[in-house]
Amino acid sequence: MILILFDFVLIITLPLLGWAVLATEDIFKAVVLFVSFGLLMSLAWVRLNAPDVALAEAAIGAGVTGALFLSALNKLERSVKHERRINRDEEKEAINEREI
Amino acid sequence: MNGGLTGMKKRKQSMKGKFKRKDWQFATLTSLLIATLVTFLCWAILKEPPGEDLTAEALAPLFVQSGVTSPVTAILLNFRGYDTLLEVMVLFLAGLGIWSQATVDPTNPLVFSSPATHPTKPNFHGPGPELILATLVRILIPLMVLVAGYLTWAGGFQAGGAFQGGALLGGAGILLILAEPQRISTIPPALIRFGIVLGPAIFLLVGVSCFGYGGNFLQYPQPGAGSWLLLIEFGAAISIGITLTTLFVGGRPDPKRLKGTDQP
Amino acid sequence: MTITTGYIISALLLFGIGMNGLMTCSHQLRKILAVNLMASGVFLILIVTGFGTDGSAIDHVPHAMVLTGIVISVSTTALALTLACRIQQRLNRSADETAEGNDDD
Amino acid sequence: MIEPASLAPWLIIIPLAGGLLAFLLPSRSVLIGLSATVANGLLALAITFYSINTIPLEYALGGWPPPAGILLRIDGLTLVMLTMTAITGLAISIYAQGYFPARIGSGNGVSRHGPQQDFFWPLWLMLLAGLNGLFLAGDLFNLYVTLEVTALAAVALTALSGKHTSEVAALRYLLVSLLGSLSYLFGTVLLYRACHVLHLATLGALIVSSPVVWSGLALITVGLLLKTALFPMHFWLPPAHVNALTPVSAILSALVIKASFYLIFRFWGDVFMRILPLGGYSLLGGLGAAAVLWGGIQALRQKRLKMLIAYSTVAQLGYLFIALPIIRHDAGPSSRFALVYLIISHAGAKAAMFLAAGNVFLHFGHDRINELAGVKDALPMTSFALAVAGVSLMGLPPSGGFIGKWLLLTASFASGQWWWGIILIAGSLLAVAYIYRVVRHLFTKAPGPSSGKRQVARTMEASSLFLAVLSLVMGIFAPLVSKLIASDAVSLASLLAGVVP
Repeated sequence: MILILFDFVLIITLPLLGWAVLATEDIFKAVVLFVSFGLLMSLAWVRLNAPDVALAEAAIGAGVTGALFLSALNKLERSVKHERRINRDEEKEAINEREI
Repeated sequence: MNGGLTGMKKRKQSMKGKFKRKDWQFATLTSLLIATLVTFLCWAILKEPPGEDLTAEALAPLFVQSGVTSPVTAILLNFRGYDTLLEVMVLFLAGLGIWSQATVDPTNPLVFSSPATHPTKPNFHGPGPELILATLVRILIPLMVLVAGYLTWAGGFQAGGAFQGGALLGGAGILLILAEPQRISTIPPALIRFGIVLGPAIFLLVGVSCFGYGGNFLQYPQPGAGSWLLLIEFGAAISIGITLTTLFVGGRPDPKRLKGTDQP
Repeated sequence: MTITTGYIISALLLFGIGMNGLMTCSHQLRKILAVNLMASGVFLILIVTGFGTDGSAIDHVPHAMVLTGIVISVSTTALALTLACRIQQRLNRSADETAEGNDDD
Repeated sequence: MIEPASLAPWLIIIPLAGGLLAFLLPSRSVLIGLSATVANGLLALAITFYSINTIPLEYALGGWPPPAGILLRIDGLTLVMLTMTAITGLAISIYAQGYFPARIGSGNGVSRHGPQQDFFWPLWLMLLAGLNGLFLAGDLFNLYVTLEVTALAAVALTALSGKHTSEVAALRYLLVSLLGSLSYLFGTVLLYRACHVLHLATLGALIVSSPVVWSGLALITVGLLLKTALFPMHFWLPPAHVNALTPVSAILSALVIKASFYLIFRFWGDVFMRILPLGGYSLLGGLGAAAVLWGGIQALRQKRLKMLIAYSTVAQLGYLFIALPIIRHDAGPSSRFALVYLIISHAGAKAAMFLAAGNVFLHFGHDRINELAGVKDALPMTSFALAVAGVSLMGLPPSGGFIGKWLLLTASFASGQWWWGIILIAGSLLAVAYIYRVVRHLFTKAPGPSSGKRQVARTMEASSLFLAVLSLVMGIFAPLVSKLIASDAVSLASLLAGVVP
């Protein structure tokens, strides 16, 4: 019963977190949310009888990918001389080539 | 000179009106379309139960011959080892691609090397956090390497394997770089190149040496397939760890700032 | 059965959210995040497919496929991030020095 | 006697090993790259030669037959694509061998050309491995992995020039490509959910129509269309192809685009033909027709030679899609043969054009079409190559393009689909117009003394001329290609009858 409740929470939270990742104003927060999304995802893998995938997701999907994003964010910030504005979507003049 | 500029103008012209960001109409239309797609897919998938699982049944008797007891590792490295070989190559390719794009200052690998107009400050400055990080790293890294080794080895019979172990190694590498960014300047680039290539090369060599035993490509000789798999896994784990760390650094060491270079 | 259905809906939502973000977000980093979300959605459906409804016959092929997919996904993410950083760096630098030697094609 | 199937894995092993080695030993990368492409070329020819009478062939990797393992599959189409890639790739490699030293030697204090050469070779070899793997793959998921190998290598190559424009184009290319491959993967997942099989031939025989299967096929197709840059999804192609280094432009336009089209052809013209709806074929043909017209008109409006060539690629891709509905309604193999001919002759002609345009750029420092006067005197072989490749693109006899278009035209009228024929003719007229724009300036006298600044190596001119002439005289290979394609038709018939192989 508890497990089913747990599944239920996961099912609801995963898309919500995914939505939050894309909707948060601050990109730094978005990356942090993405890492927690990865960790929740690995819980879902455990629930779906895929321990191998869970380990890989926690280590690669959440850990390394999160680190990659943070490192990129660090470089982006640095390249605008320690201004944090770049993190927000509003100041998008900074990244002007933005067609897909 | 002119050519490049004209090309840029042209491209902007050709893009005009198609993907303007602030255009909320575009955004609404996209969202509506995607919502329709998702709803349709939802209906289609839930309408019928998944098909009969022929693969799993056919696979079941083969696991004994795979040399490992973990079914996922058996599929990953033996049955579908070719996929995994190419996957290791994709990771190698990512490292290769990043090295071809960007250079980083080896004395401070967390920033791209730029013309030395404004020197960049070290990354994690201030004595407080650095000291804590250094202490943490001293305890954590040996532990992580140990666990990575165990995970890689354990892949043969339980959850784990080269990718999980390699990712942990990569995490250890990232921590090391965060704690002591200067450290990377002491590693010769040739050694990094060797580390990146090692795992894919071992995988490829093992695959080729199977011809010597009269098998097909990647057909490990039958008794003792497990040890071949272990060799591949350890090679792959080491290279995955090094490559992930390189991906984190995000570029090749800038030769201009490197003493005693071996590469242009 | 119901739980499987739930995970499938969740996965589809993730795929849709990611695709929407890829199309409409302006920040490159967010586009890359969106691609990762899409990939998670696809992986989730794949794993659910291998998850026997009665819990007995579990197909491990999807697990291997998802492991492959995760590694490919981190590789592409890394390359995309490097490109995005390079582009940004170039934009900032070209604000300082107006022209850089655009010597040929 | 060599077992021909046992040669197949070497087509993947050699470029992979070459790529690893070229990365490990940057100072030897040129030598490694050239030897690997030569070996790959010889191997492709050997496989074609040995297996021409025994196709289709299969090779079980790891010795595991499906459903456990992965098969490499060789049939006539595979052989044609492999040989095309090997020969075009070899010519481009010889070009690149001269190209990078020419740029390094031009030395205007820019230090980036050296690393460019060192990274070009490993990336190109990995791309070659991806392409070979893709053509050989007989497994739905393995195709996804090879698609990603190809895409990552292609994106890194696009960004290699280090210019801002090419980096922007490369990132967009990567994002579009990721959207495409994730869509493909999603489709694969849905098909796997329905059939639990990844082996393509088995899947083709087992599959039955249902909403899941339909969605899966639609997702796979849309993903591949994005990667193939079919109109209106072509927006990423011109900037990526134009801003890349010359050998890279040639590789992208001649080979990489063909890889994803090959998959569409594989699925729509072969594996899933049995259950795909007629309307889908008409839709693809219609988009192809739009691409032919739109690409042709855009090409007419360009001021730069490379831009014109890139839009010509958009247009020429349209022909390939027009061929799909004709093939669907044509009983005989002649329309398939026509499509294959269009693919290979476009590869030769387009690579030749990009290489020639690169020569012009290298020599004059620009590629403005209106100022091409005098190229004939400075670079006679290059201008000849441009003209010859243009003839093939227009579809004048005796070029490969002519054979393809002519057979397609006859098949379209024979099967009562005359409207596709009209588009073919209209597209050819547009091609005549835009090629004439180039050739007219090319062969006029220079107004003043030559303004060329750099020497172009003889091998660079020769390799572009070689490809152009090859696409012109492709008619001599007609018996060989038709034999290969005809043997495919036999196995296709059994697939359509629903026989599990």
